[in-house]
Amino acid sequence: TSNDTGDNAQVRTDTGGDNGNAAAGPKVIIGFSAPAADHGWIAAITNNAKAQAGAYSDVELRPVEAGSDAAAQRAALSTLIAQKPNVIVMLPHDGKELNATGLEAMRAGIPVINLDRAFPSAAAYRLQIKGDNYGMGLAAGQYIGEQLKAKGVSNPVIGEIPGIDSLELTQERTAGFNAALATFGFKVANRRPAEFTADSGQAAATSLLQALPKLDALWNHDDDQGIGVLAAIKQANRSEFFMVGGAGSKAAIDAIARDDSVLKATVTYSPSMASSAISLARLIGQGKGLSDLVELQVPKEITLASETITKDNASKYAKLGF
Amino acid sequence: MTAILRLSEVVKTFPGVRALDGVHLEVREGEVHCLLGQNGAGKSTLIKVLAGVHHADAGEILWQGEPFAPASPQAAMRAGIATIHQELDLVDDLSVAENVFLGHEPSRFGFTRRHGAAARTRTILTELGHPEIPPGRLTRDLPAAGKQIVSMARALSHDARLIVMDEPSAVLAHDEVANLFRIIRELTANGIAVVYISHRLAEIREIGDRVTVLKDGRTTAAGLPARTPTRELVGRMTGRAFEYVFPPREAKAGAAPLLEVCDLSRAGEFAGVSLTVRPGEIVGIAGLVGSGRSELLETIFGARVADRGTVTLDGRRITGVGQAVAHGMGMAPEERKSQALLLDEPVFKNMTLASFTGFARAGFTAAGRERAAARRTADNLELRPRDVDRPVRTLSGGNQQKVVVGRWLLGHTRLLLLDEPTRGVDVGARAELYQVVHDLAADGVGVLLVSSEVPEVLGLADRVLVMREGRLIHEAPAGELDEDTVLDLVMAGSLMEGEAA
Amino acid sequence: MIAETALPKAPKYDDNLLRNLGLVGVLLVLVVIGIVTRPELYSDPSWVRDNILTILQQASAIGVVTVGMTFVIIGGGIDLSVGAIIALAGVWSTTLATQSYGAGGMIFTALVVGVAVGLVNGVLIAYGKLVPFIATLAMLVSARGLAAQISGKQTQVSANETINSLATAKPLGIPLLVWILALVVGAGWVLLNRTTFGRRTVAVGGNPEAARLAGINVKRHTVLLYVLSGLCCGIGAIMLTSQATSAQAAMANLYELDAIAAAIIGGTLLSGGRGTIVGALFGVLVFSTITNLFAINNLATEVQNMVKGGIIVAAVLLQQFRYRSFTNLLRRRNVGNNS
Amino acid sequence: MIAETALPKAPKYDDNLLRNLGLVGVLLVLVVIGIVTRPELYSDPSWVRDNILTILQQASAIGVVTVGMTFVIIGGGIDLSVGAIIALAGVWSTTLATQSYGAGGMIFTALVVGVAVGLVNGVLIAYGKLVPFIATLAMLVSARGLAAQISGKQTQVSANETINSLATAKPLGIPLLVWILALVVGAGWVLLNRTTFGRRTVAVGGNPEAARLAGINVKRHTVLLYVLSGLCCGIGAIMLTSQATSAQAAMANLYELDAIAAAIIGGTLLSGGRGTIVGALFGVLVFSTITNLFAINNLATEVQNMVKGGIIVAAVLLQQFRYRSFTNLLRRRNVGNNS
Ligand SMILES: Nc1ncnc2c1ncn2[C@@H]1O[C@H](COP(=O)(O)OP(=O)(O)OP(=O)(O)O)[C@@H](O)[C@H]1O
Ligand SMILES: Nc1ncnc2c1ncn2[C@@H]1O[C@H](COP(=O)(O)OP(=O)(O)OP(=O)(O)O)[C@@H](O)[C@H]1O
Ligand SMILES: [Mg+2]
Ligand SMILES: [Mg+2]
Repeated sequence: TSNDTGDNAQVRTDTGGDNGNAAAGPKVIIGFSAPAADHGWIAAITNNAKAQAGAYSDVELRPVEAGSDAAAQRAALSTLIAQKPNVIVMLPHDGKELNATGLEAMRAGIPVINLDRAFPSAAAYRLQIKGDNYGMGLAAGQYIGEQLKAKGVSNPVIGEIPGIDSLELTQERTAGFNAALATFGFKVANRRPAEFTADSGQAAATSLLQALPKLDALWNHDDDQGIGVLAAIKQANRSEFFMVGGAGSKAAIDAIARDDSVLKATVTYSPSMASSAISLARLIGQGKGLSDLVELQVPKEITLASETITKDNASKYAKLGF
Repeated sequence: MTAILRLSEVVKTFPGVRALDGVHLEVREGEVHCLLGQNGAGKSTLIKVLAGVHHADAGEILWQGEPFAPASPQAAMRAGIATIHQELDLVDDLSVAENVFLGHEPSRFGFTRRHGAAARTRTILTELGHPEIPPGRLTRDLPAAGKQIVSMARALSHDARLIVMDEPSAVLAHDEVANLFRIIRELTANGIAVVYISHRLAEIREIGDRVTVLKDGRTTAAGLPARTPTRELVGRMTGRAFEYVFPPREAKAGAAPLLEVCDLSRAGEFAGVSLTVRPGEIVGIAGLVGSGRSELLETIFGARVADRGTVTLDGRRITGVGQAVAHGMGMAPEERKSQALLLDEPVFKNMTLASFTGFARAGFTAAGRERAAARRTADNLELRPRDVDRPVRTLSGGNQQKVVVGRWLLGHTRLLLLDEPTRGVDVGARAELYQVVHDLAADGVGVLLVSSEVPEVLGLADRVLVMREGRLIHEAPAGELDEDTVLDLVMAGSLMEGEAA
Repeated sequence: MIAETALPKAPKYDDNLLRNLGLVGVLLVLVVIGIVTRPELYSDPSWVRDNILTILQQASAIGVVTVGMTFVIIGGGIDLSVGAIIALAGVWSTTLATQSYGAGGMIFTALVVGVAVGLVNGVLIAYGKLVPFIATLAMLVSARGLAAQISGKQTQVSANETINSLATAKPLGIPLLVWILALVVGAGWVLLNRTTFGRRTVAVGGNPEAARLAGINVKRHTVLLYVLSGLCCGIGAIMLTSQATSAQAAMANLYELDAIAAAIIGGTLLSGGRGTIVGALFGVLVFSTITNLFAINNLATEVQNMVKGGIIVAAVLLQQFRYRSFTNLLRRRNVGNNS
Repeated sequence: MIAETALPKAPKYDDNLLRNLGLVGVLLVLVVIGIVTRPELYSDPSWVRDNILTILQQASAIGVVTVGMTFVIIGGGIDLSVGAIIALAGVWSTTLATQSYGAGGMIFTALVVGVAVGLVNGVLIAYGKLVPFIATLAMLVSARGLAAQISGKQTQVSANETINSLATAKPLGIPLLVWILALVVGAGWVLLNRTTFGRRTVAVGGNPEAARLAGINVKRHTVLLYVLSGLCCGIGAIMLTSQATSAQAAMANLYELDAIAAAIIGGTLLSGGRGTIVGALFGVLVFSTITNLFAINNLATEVQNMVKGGIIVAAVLLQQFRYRSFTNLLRRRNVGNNS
């Protein structure tokens, strides 16, 4: 999230040590599809996948653009399946809407790696690697609850600015957030959804601040729209509360480290999962397993933990920010 | 003969206007009953009440002896009243046959029976003397006169006991009118009553049986015989006494030509037209409907691009409308609603449409001065009502025409092109318009006039050009021509030397 | 006598036909670009056949919606709520409760929801005298809200195999959805050109006053037009649901813009009174062929978008150009030279 | 020449005024709902003052865009590309290269981009004879694509303090952005009602043929209208960028719908020839007040949307009702009773 694009991709290539998986193997053609990026996180997903593939000499990445909705992605994937790549990595617009396409690819003998948005049918994918939306909400709620409790606030006013509200991932995040707050006996006083863009974040935050003349804590689901949220907070001249972000963008991590704004923490939902997906796709294509595991093949499901970045550990996460 | 329709004390009000204010009318079976009245007298409003378009606020209507208050146009049609409205009421993107049977299409289970409709349309058109109009053609392709025939065919397609015709002859040429009268006679011979509206008294004397005169929404004379002297009819309408009143004129042209048109041509419309107009001269163009006169005027005005030839005004080439207007040319186009007026805008803004820049200072309009100037012009033209803030839409047709002509009295117009300036304009207003044109000429303005009414061309113009099939075939001072000669030329080109056309 | 000169020559050519020819030309150009850029794909006849069917299948749901939209626009209106109606109908027909009634119940629900929403639109516009733009925009917002409410903002998976198999069935080797599109387009064509309903639609849109004077019940007809559009959306909802084997409140996003654009590109006048069903179909096909072209060339989305705008403009210009130059040619020929 | 007294009185009531009164009524109703539902907030005068300023500030960028849109619509066109122009202008003016020229350079860039895109729109429509809907839809797609390309799909943060402070500055206690809105609305009102440009706009939209035959250069004027709209978008881009302290390709999403809806609710005829700037402003304020009302009552999105559609319909009906009943009243009084 900033004006420097591309250079900050999250790539991992362990070539050293006794990791046999690093040695070049048979050539693997990986088809890749992610929704059109109009948002930093998705852009980082695509950048990471490309960078990770570039780090392997035995991987050829065939990215297909997925356009702006599920129908367009279905169409793009049909043409990709027809080209018979060894593995397909896809971040679906919506797991349920792309389920049929996953099945189609699997039936055609192409292992499918689902990034982030699960298919309902287990036969539709070989590997599921995703972030933990519910866990993200839990982490944010946990942090806010602990901070408020430490401050001794008994009846706190808590605001929430989710992203696009009709998305299931938003619902999961909100559910986790509410569940965590409930353990402290807290609840959300006002919730104004934005659209993952800075201008919509500004508008939503302005409304929310107007509705809550006094606020104790705020969770903004997405650091990209958070740019606008922070702007709105500054414009309203408010500072009596603290804010938690989401996803873990570079700008957010820097701001947390500087500790000069209301933003005190962010809960990760890292696009590094795309890099991992490409690595695992390569292994699946070559029939190898994860070398630290006893199993001969890559497991079927991997869920990344959502971590909480605060001033204390920000330096550690600085290079994972997107 | 029994009265088939009887109206008494009918009142209809629009916001701010009492369009009908106690109208009496009695129409008998098989008669041609003419409605006369100045522009805005309420004729169209009256027939719209009969046609179920408007509902009377008060009064009594008896139709075939029964009280009658049609709730919708459909109800009126079912009761046996068919109407040809003043504003052409056709759908351009439907074919002729579809327009004729719109709303009562021959159909089976909702599927149109196109061949049946086409055959019946052809029959009706043949009865109307127009077998050449193809039922399958899009209506938008027809000239105005053709559309009028289609409207008429539509009225005949109902089994009507009464047919109301609101200024059907306004867009018809001479021979067309004769044909229309033949049809009306056939209708009345079958016992069908006709209500006929026209501003041309000669027509009313020729076809009418009885006349009802409206003035300001009231009946001022009911059931007069059609042969009532002109003086009395006009008097009942307006207080004046004559139909065509051409002010006396002494020809005084002679200066260098103001407008010079040289060998102007547009493919498919007209060819090789050369003419001149001098300052203070009124030049009339006579010709049949479709002879290309409107296109010629529009091309001279720069609104159409000529294929060949030149137009010069005072020695300056004219190539576009903007330039034409800037150099003092003005045009009152043929179709005032679609070509000239902003119907929702007030009168004064319509009048200053071509000159508001002149009133403006540094790009800022001067509504006050515009309004004052428009008021003066409205007075000159005797606009009714004389309210320049009223939307043009609410004016009657004749008064709308005055607004269009008035537009060019405001600027510094030196050459005025008039296309059918008196279409749908009442006797009184017509005389006023003639006077205005004369005054303009007297001030040195050149006028080029197109009219389908030969007496008008002869009475108004100094010099007459006859146009036929896109070519000028004759030119003579108005004094040397009479109506019959012009009609012969127009129809057959009989005085032409070579008979080239 | 309306002299022969006053009647323009009987058209040997037809406006609509020419326009559609123009669009066919545009389609051909797009295909040629495809062949030139990806010859290896186009050299495989079975791929080409599949590709054509894919394009048609992708066009099917939006095509059905565009037929309804074309009627509404010809009738002088506009329907911004089509995407929202699809979402509402889709979501409503995939609730667990509805799914328990089986495929018949789901289809019935989708159609009834479509018709009901169309009815509300029509009544608001015809009798409430709301501007169509505002009434259907309000409906867009409300129907999507209701769909979100019903679905709890979840994607609702269709567990009904019959529904899901609609998208995979291929009677006679051609996808069922393409058959449905063909059926709806055919029915739309007949309805517009061969029935009193169609003629009245043109009249209501082209000259409402004339339609009223001719005794047509303009208000009732207007209502029917929006109901028809709603019905098409109901059909479209089933088609999309079967393709995605699921429905959600955000589905068919911005279908309204696509449908309107396709209708207009196909020669429908936005102000009403004129339009063709076949043209609208070509409009839809142009869009779906462009998408396909981008996919096989794997253009980046942002490049896609930049190019897409240009292609749309070029397509319309090409179509106009063909049309104008063709009629000019005819005109010259008819007129001969004047001296 | 006739004495002034002999002239009929000018109309006693005015369409536009009545409509605007209706909208003021709608606004009042919304405020009353706010007071009733959240009395504790409305009991604090300083909160009320802040709230009004917030509503105005949130309306400022879309308000400016709506002024341009109103001109375009009155002039017989439509501009679907306003949101995309904002995005392109915003992104272009926040590239690192542009930012290096400082606030002046950024503002200049945004305005030039807006004007240039408007110019392209206008030329395509006036001289290319494209339907405005299609031309500006194509521009929407292309401009967003170009914006994505330029920004590399990243959110571009504005590091320029001057730009960012536009959104925080409050000369005389009123936010600068609100001043800008007031200025643009005022200028728009003068332009429409007091200048030859405004007159031409009404003429060109009301009856283009009549305008042409009165010597108005319809094509050039059409181009100018889209340029004006583009200029407003450029201003809007700066306003939005300063508010969000950043710009990205997806910003100002669906502004076109909001702006068109606000203009129409404000009494602008979608078919052109009639409209008011003040009405359009009220339209924008209605939308922004609704959003505010939802926020202070913490309505869930889906309920919000369902209610919003209803409010829009109710607002327009209320406005019409007021209007009709008022004119009926006048009419009755003039006429007396009917039997
Ligand atoms: N819809 C309307 N709203 C307001 N005023 C109207 C309306 N229709 C007609 N009027 C007014 O009613 C009066 C009668 O108009 P009408 O059209 O009946 O006159 P007319 O006798 O047919 O005139 P013309 O000979 O010019 O056709 C006029 O003052 C006109 O301005
Ligand atoms: N837009 C058009 N498209 C096709 N043909 C047209 C068009 N306008 C006019 N024409 C044709 O051009 C010829 C001359 O037209 P027009 O009716 O204007 O002549 P006119 O002498 O002015 O007759 P009128 O007395 O009706 O004004 C006719 O054949 C007419 O049908
Ligand atoms: Mg009349
Ligand atoms: Mg003519």
